[in-house]
Amino acid sequence: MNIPALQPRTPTAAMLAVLGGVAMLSGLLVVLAAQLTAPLIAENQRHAIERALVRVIPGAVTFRRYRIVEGGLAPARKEGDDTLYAGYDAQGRLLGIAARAAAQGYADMIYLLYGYDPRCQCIRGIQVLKMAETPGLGDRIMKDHAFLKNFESLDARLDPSGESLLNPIVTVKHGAKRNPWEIDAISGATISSRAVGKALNRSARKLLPAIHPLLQRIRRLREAQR
Amino acid sequence: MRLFRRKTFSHGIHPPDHKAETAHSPIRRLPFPPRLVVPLDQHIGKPAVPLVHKGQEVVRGEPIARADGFLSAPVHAPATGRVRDIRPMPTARDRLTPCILIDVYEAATQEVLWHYPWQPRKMDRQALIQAVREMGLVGLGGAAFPSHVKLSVPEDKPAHTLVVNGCECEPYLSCDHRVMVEQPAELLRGVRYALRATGAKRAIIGIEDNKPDAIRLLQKLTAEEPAIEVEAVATKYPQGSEKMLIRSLMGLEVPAGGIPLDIGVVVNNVGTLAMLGALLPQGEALTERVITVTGPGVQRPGNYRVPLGTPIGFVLREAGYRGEAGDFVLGGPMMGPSVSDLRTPITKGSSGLLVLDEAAVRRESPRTWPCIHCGRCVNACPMRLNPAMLGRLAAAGEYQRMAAKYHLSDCFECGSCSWICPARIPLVQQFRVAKQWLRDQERRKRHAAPPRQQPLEASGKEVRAA
Amino acid sequence: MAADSLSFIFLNTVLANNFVLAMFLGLCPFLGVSGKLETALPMGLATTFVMLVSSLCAYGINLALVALHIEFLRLIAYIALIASAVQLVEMALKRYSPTLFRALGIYLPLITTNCAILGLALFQTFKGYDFAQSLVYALGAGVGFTLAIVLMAGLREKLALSRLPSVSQGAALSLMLGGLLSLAFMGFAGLGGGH
Amino acid sequence: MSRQRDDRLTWETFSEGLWRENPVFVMLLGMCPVLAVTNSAINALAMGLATTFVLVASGLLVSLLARYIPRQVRIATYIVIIATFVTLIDYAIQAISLDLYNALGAFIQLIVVNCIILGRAEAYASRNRPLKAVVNAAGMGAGFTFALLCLGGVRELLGAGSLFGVNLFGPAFQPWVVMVLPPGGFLVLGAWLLLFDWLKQRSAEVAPSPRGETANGR
Amino acid sequence: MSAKARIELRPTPHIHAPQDVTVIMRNVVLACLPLAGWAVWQYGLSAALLGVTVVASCLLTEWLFGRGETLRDWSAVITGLLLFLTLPPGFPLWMGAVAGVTAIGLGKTLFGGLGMNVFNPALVGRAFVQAAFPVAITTWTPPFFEGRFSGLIPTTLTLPFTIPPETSRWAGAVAVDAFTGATPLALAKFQQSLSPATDLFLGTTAGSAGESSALLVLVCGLYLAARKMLDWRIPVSVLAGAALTAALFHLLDPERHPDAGFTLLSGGLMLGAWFMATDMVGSPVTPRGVVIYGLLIGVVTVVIRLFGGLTEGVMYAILLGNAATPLIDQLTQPRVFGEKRR
Amino acid sequence: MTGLDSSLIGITVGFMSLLGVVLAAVLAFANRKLWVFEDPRIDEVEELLPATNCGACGTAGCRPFAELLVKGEIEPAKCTVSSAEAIQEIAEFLGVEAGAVEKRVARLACAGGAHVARMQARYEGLESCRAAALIGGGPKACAWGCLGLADCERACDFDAIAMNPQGLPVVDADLCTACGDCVEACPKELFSLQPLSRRLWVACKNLLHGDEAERLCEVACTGCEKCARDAAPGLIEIRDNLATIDYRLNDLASPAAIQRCPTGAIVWLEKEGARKGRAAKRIARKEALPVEKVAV
Ligand SMILES: Cc1cc2nc3c(=O)[nH]c(=O)nc-3n(C[C@H](O)[C@H](O)[C@H](O)COP(=O)(O)O)c2cc1C
Ligand SMILES: Cc1cc2nc3c(=O)[nH]c(=O)nc-3n(C[C@H](O)[C@H](O)[C@H](O)COP(=O)(O)O)c2cc1C
Ligand SMILES: Cc1cc2nc3c(=O)[nH]c(=O)nc-3n(C[C@H](O)[C@H](O)[C@H](O)COP(=O)(O)O)c2cc1C
Ligand SMILES: Cc1cc2nc3c(=O)[nH]c(=O)nc-3n(C[C@H](O)[C@H](O)[C@H](O)CO)c2cc1C
Ligand code: SF4
Ligand code: SF4
Ligand code: SF4
Ligand code: SF4
Ligand code: FES
Repeated sequence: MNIPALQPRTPTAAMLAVLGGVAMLSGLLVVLAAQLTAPLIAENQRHAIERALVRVIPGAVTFRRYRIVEGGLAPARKEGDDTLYAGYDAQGRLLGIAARAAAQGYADMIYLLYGYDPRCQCIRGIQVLKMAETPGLGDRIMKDHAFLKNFESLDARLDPSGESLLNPIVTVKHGAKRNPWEIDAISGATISSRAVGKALNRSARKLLPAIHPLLQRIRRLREAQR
Repeated sequence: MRLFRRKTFSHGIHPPDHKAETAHSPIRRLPFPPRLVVPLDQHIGKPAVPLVHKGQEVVRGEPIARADGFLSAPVHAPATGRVRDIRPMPTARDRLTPCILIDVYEAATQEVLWHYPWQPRKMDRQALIQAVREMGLVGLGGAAFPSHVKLSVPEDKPAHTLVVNGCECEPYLSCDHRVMVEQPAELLRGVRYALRATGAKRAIIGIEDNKPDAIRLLQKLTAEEPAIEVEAVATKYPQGSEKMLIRSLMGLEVPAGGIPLDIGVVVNNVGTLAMLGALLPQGEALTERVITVTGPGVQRPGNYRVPLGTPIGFVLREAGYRGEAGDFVLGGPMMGPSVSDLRTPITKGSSGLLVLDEAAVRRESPRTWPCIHCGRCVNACPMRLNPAMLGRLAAAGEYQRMAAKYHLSDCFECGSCSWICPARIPLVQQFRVAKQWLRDQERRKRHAAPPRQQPLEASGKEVRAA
Repeated sequence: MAADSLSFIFLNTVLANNFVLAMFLGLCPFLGVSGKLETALPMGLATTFVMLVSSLCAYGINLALVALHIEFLRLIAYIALIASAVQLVEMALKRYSPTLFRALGIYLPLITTNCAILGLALFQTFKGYDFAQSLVYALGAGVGFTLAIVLMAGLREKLALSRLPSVSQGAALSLMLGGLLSLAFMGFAGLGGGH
Repeated sequence: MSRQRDDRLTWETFSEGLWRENPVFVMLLGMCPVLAVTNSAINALAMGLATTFVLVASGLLVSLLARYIPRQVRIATYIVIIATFVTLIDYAIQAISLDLYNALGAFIQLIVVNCIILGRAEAYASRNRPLKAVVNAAGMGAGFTFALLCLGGVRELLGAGSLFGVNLFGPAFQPWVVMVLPPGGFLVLGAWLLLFDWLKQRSAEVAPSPRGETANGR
Repeated sequence: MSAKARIELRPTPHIHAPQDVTVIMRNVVLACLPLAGWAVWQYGLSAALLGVTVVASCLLTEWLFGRGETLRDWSAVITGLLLFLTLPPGFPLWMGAVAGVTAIGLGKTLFGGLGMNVFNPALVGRAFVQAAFPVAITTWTPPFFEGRFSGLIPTTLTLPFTIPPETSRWAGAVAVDAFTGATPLALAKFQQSLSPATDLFLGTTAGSAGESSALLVLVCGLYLAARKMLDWRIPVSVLAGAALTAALFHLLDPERHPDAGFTLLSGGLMLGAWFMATDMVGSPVTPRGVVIYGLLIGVVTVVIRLFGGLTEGVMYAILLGNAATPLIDQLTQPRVFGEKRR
Repeated sequence: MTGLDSSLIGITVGFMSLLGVVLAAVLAFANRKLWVFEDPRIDEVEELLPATNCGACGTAGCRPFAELLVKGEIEPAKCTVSSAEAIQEIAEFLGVEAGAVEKRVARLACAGGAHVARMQARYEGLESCRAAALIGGGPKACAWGCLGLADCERACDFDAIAMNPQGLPVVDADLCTACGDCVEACPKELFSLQPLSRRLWVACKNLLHGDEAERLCEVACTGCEKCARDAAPGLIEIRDNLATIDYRLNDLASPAAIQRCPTGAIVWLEKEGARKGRAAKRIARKEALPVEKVAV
C-alpha cells in the first residue's frame, strides 16, 4: 500500500496534451458529423416548412423566400423569424403570403405559420410550428377541424388608411362567433385559442400594412424572374 | 369591570371542576392506622437520614430522620409507636423508596409529645427560617419543595412580594378551600411569618373566583392590613401554577428556566402557610396534613386530616370504596400519579386521593388517534410550547431535538395539552419519557463508567445497614 | 405583461414553468437532497449561484461560437466550461473560505452534473435571451428550484415523523410527493397567458 | 487503487445494470429525461437507445484511453468525450426525423449530464478492460431503456389510449391527460416503485423469523 | 371489609375533554349535509347519484387500504362529501369514482391514513381529475333545470373510460337561459360580466355542486366555528387575504378586475375557506402560522383567478398552502412563556 | 451538398484545442494553488464500513471512525457491526492488525414472562416500557422485572431482538452487534453486553428474599444459596439476596450449578436457548397470569 505523496505531482504538460488532444479530436469528430448531416437536416427542414406552406397557401406549388428590408423586399437565403414566403400556383400567379407569428399560450409560446390571401384580404390557413400546450386539450389548436375551419377565410381587411386592420382579429368564447374576423374558441382550451388569435392579430397588424404596397413588386419580381 | 377583565393568563383549559362533592364538607380527622409507612424522601432534594433503628420506640412529633444538607428536610414521627423496619417500600414517587415503618400503639392518646422551644414573637428572620427547617415543613401545594429554602431569600436577590397560592385549580380537590375557610387566622398568621422571613413588603393571596366564600372571608379579615391583599383570579386550569398565578396577579413573566425569585417573588401554598401559622406557636413539627378524598369510587368523599405515612388502603377503608377496578390517584386528576400499590403512603406532598371507578376509567377510553394537527394543544399550553410537534418528535424518538429546539424543559407537565387533545394522545407521558431519557443520557455521559451493574443494590444495602 | 419582459420571465420560471416541477430539470438533487431543510436550503442557494455562473459562461461563450459559426460545438463548450468553472469555484471556496465551503461548497460537485444547470444554459440560448434576460432567467430558475426543494424538504421532514405504511417509505414517497407538489403548481400554469 | 481486478466477463456484468442496479428504479439516477420524455413509448425508446449509444461509445473510448489520462483532468476529459458523442447522436436524430427531434427537445443534449451521472460508468470503464466496460455500459443502457419504456408505456396508454402511436381503445376512449403532464411522470414512476417495494416486501415476508438464545427457554 | 379492586395504572391527566376526533368529524359531516342537500335541490338526481358514488368510492378505498377501524372515524365520509361538493354536478360517475379513489388512496392512505397526510385528500382527488379530465370538469350545468328530478344530466351515466357526450344542445333545451351554464367566474374572466351579488349569495348560479350558495356555506361554517370544531382564524384570514388582494387590483384597474365582494362570493372561495383550508391535518398549528397560511391561500387564489390560465384557484391555493405548512410551522414557533422577545 | 468546408474544420479544431488547453491550464493552475490535502484513504475506508452510523465503535459515526482508522488511532475490530471478513479487509487495506475483540451480545437479566411473573395492576397508556415504568414503577409486581412493552425491540437497529409470546425479549446472537442501544433503552436496566463465552447466567434482579420474592414471580432468585453451594468456590456468591457470578472465574463455570436452583433463575445459555435445572422445569403454564385484584 503506497500512500499518495502529500504534494500532488502535477504533470502539467501531460494534462495540457491530453485534454488538448482529446478536445481536438472531439472537435474534429463533431465538425465532420455536423457537415455530413447538414444537408440531410436542411432537407428535413425544407420538407417540414413546405408541408406547412402547402397547408396555409392552398394550391401553391412553388415558394419563394423574402425578407422585408429598408424600402422593400429582398430575397432571403436563410430561414429566420422574419422570413416571408410567397406561394405561387403552377401558372406562377401569386396565391398568398405566409409568415410566422407567435404568442404566449397556456404553457409556453405558441409559434405559428399563417397564410394570407391578398385577393380576399383574408387568412387562408394556419399551421402550428411549435408549442407546448396540454396534450389532448391545448394541442387541439393543431388538429381540431372545427377550430381550423375558422381560418379557411378569416377576415383581415385593412382599414381605409391602409395603416391598420379594419377589424382586429379576436378570439371569442366557443359558440359566440358572429363576425368573419372572429375566431370561435375551442371549449376547454380558450386560452390556447386566444393565443392563436392574439398571435395572428399582432403579426397581421404589423405585416399586412407593410406588405400591401409591395405585393405588386413580388408579382412583378416573379414575372421578371421568369 | 371585574366581569370583563378578570385577572388571568393566556391559554389554559376549563375542565369540569367536580368540587361541589367536597367543598362544603368540613375537615375531619381520620383515625390512626395500625401501621405507618414514612418515606425518607417526601420532599425535593436529598432524602433524609434515619435517626432511629429497628425496634426503637418513638413518640409523636419526635424527629426520626434528619435533613441531609440544606436542600433537604427532616422527618418526624407522625404517631407514637415502635419502629418495625426500615426498608424500601412503594411510594408515589418510586417503587423502592426507603421508608421507616412504624407500628402505631393502639392504646396511645396520640398527643404531640415532642415540642420545640420556639417563641415566634421574638424570632428574627434567621430564627424563623431555622424553625421552619426544624419542623420539616415543605410545600404542601404539591411540589414538596422545602419551605425553609424558599423562605431563605438571598441578600443579592431580595423579594418584594409574597404570593399566596389559594387557587386550587385542580378539579376535584378542595382541601385548600377548606383550610382557607376553616383556618383563616392560622393562614394569616403564617402569611405574616413568611413576610417576616422573606423580607417581602406585601403579600397577595390569589384565589380562583369559584371560591367566593373564601375570597370574602379573607378580604374581610385583611381589610385593616394593607400589606396583605386578597385578589380573585379567573377560574382556569392551571391558574395555580406559580408562573401563571404571578402572571395573572402581577403581569410579570418568570423567565424561562428561572424561578419566581428571579423577579422578586416568593410563592407559597395556602396550606403550607396555614400549617406554618398553626405549628410555629405550638412548637410542633409537621406530622399530618389535610387531604381531599374524593371521586366516583369513594363512598364518603370529604376533607380529612391524616397522619403522614398513612397507607392509602387505610384511607380508602375509612372513606369507603366501591367498585371493581379503580384508578387510585394521589393528587388531582390533572397531575396526580396513579399508584400501583395500596400500601403507598400519604406524604407531605399529597393533596388528595382521587378514586376513579371503572365507569369513569372506561369513559376516558384509551382509544387514541394519530395527531390530526388541530393545534388545540398549542392553544392550550400555558407555557406556549408546541405540544403537537413535541408529541410527533417524541413518537419518533427524537428526544434531543425536543429539548434543543422545542423547549421540552419548559414543560411543567400540567396536562392541559393532553386534556384537550381530541386524538387523545398521551402527550404528557411522552414528554415525561423524553425528559427521563435525556436525564439518563446525561447521567450516562457524566459517569462514563457504566453504573448499571446493580443499580438498586446500593440503596438496598444502605437501608439495610442503617 | 409582455412575454419577454424581465418580470414575466422571472415569475414564469419560478412558478408556472418551474424548473423542477414543470420542466423536469434538476430532479436528482431535488429527490436526493430534500430530506432535511437544513441541507435543502443551502443546496437551493448553491444551485442558484451556479446557475448564475453558468448562465454567464454560456452567454459569453455563445457569442464566440456564433461569431465563428461553430454553433455545433455549443454543447461541448457549455458543459466543459460550466464544469470547469464550478470546479474552480469549489476549489477556491475550499481554499479561501472553509466555512462557506462547508455550508455550500460540498453541494457543488453534485450540482455540476445536473440537468438544471446545463438545461438553463441551453434554454436561454434557444429562447434567444439577451444578457439581462439570461441573468433573470437564471435567477428565476434558481429561485424556483430553491422554492421547490425547500417545500419538498418541509414536507419530507413532516412525513419523517409520521407512521408511513412500509411500502411508501423512501423513493416512492418522494416521487409521489413530487407529483402532488407538481399537481399543486399546475395552478400557476398559464400564468400571464389569460390576458 | 491496487486492489485485485476481476477481469472475468459474466452475465452479471451485463445484467446488474438491467435489474439489481437499475439506474432508474434502484439508483434513482438520471431522473430528468426519465420523467420528461416518457409521455410516449416512442420517445422513451428513442431516448433510451440514444443514451445507450452514448454510454457504450464513451465507455469504450474511456476504457481505451484511461491509462493515459492524468487524474486531475480525468473528469474534464470524460465530459468532453461524452459531450462529443451526444452531439453526434443529436445531429443523427435531426437527420433521421425532425419530429422526433422536436419531441425530445433539449433532453437529447442533456444526455450529457445523465451519462456523467450514470457514469459510475466512467469510473467503471476506466478500471476495466474495454470489452467488459462496453458490456457493462450496454447493460446500464438496457436497464435505462427498460425503465423508460415502463414509464412511457403506461403514460401513453393511459394518457392517449395508444402504444407506440397505435390507437388501442378506439375513439371513444377518454384520455387521462394528467398522465402526459408533469405530475403524471412523478406519479407513474412513484407507482412503479411502490409496486416493486410491495413485491419485495411480499417476498421478504416468507423469510424465517429470528431465533436466538433466551433466558427463559421457549 | 373485604372489597377487592383491580388497580388501573394510567398516565396523567386522568381526564379528557369530551370532544374527540370522532365527535369532531361527525359534526363536520353534519355541517356538510345541508350543502349536499342544496346541491341535490339545485341539480336533482344527477347530483345525488354523484354524491353517493364519490362517498362510496372514498369509503371503499379507505376500507381496502386503511388499517382496520379507520372507517369509524367519519373522516373518509368528510373527504367524500367535500370532494363531491367541489365537482360539477353532471360529472360522469365513473370519473367521480376515480376522484374518490385518488383522494383516499393517493391523498391519504399512501401517507399512513388519518392525520398523516400532508395534502388535503379531497383536493388531491379533485386536482387529479382536473388534470386528468380537464374538459369534463369544466363542463357546467345550469341550476334548477327542468326535469332534474325525473331525468339525469346526459354526462352523468357516461360509460367508464369513455368521453362524456357534448351537452351544450341539451343545456340549451332544458334551461331558461342557456348562458347560465357558464360559471360566474368564467363570465367575469372571459366576458367581464359580473353576476349579481344576491344570486351569488343565495346560490342560484352555476358551478360546482356545493359552491354556489355563499350563505349556506357561511351558516354551516359558523356552526362549526361556534362549536370550536374549526379554527375561525383560518377562514377569516383566507377571506381577508382574498378580499384585500382583489380590492387592490380592482383599484388599479376597475375595468378588468372584479371587486372584493364578487371575489368573496363567487366560486369555491367560501367553501374552500370554511371547509377545506380548515382541514387541520394540512394546516399549521401555531397561532401566527394559521394566519399566514390563510392569507397565503387568499392571495394565491386571487392571483390565479386574475392572472392564471384557470378561472378558479382556490384548490391550488389550498394545496400550495398545505405544501407550505411545514415551513410556516417551523418559522412561527410561538414565543415560550418567560422567554425574552427577540 | 458536396465536400467539406475545410476552413470550418480548421476553425473548429483550433477552437476545441484552444478550449482544451485553456481548461487544462486553468485546472492545472488551480490544482497547484487551491489544492487542499485530504487523505484519499479515508474515503476508501469509509466505503468498506457498513454506513450504519450506529456509534457502537465509540465515535460519532462511520466517517469519523474511518478518519481515526486511517490515523491508526483505533482498531478496525472496534466496529462491532462489520463482519469479520470486512474487518479483515480494512485491516489489510491499511496494513494493520485487526485487533481481537471477543464477540459480545446483549443479555437480559430477567426470565419473568407473563406466565410466571405477577401483575399487580393493569396498565393503560403509551406502549412503552419507559412510559409504564414512570407510573408507579409499572404494573408488574416485581419492581425489577421486565415490563415486556418492547422498548428494547424498537431500539434495536439490527432486528436482533424479538418479543416472545410471554412478552420477554429474545436476542438473536447472530444479528446482535453489541451496539448497546437496548442497554440504553431499557428503563429497568436489564440488558448488559456480555461475551458469548459467559454461559452461566443469573436471569433475575430481584433483591427480595425467599417467599417474598417468589410471591411476585415464580422464577425469581430467592437468594436460597443452593447454587452457590454447588459451584466452584467463589464463582457464585449471594449478594443482597441475589446470586452473583464472578466472571473472572468463568473457566470454572459448568451447567452443574443450575441443577439445584429451585426456581430456574440461574441458567446455562446455549445457542438454542437456556438450559434450566431439573427442579425448575415444573412450570407448564403457557398463558399469561391474570391481573391480581387486591384487597382494599
Ligand atoms: C391540466 C389542465 C390543462 C389545461 N390545458 C389547457 C391548454 O393547454 N390550453 C387551454 O387553453 N386551456 C387549458 N386548460 C383549461 C384552461 O385553464 C381554462 O379552464 C379554459 O381554457 C377555460 O375554460 P373554457 O374554455 O371551457 O371556457 C387546462 C386546464 C387544466 C386543468
Ligand atoms: C433546583 C431548584 C432550586 C430552587 N430554588 C428556589 C429558591 O432558591 N427559592 C425559592 O423560592 N424557590 C426555589 N425553588 C422552588 C421553585 O420556585 C418552585 O416553587 C418549586 O419547584 C415548586 O413549584 P411547582 O409546584 O410549581 O413545580 C427551586 C426549585 C428548584 C427545582
Ligand atoms: C400545573 C400546576 C398547577 C398547580 N396548581 C396549584 C394549585 O392549584 N395550588 C397550589 O397551591 N399550587 C399549585 N401548583 C404549585 C405551585 O406552582 C407552587 O409550587 C406552589 O404554589 C408553591 O407553594 P408551596 O411551595 O407552598 O407548595 C401548581 C403547579 C403546577 C405546575
Ligand atoms: C373543519 C374540517 C375540515 C375538513 N376539511 C377536509 C377537506 O377539505 N378535505 C378532506 O379530505 N378532509 C377534510 N376533513 C376531514 C379530515 O381532516 C380529513 O379526512 C383528513 O385530512 C384525513 O387525514 C376536515 C375536517 C374538519 C374537522
Ligand atoms: S403539559 Fe407541558 S406541553 Fe402540555 S400544556 Fe402543560 S406545559 Fe404545555
Ligand atoms: S391537540 Fe392532539 S391532535 Fe391536536 S394538534 Fe395537539 S397533539 Fe395533535
Ligand atoms: S427488557 Fe427492558 S426495554 Fe425490553 S421489554 Fe423488558 S423492560 Fe422493556
Ligand atoms: S423476580 Fe426476577 S425473573 Fe421475576 S420478574 Fe423480577 S427480575 Fe424478572
Ligand atoms: S437527470 Fe439528474 S439532475 Fe437531471
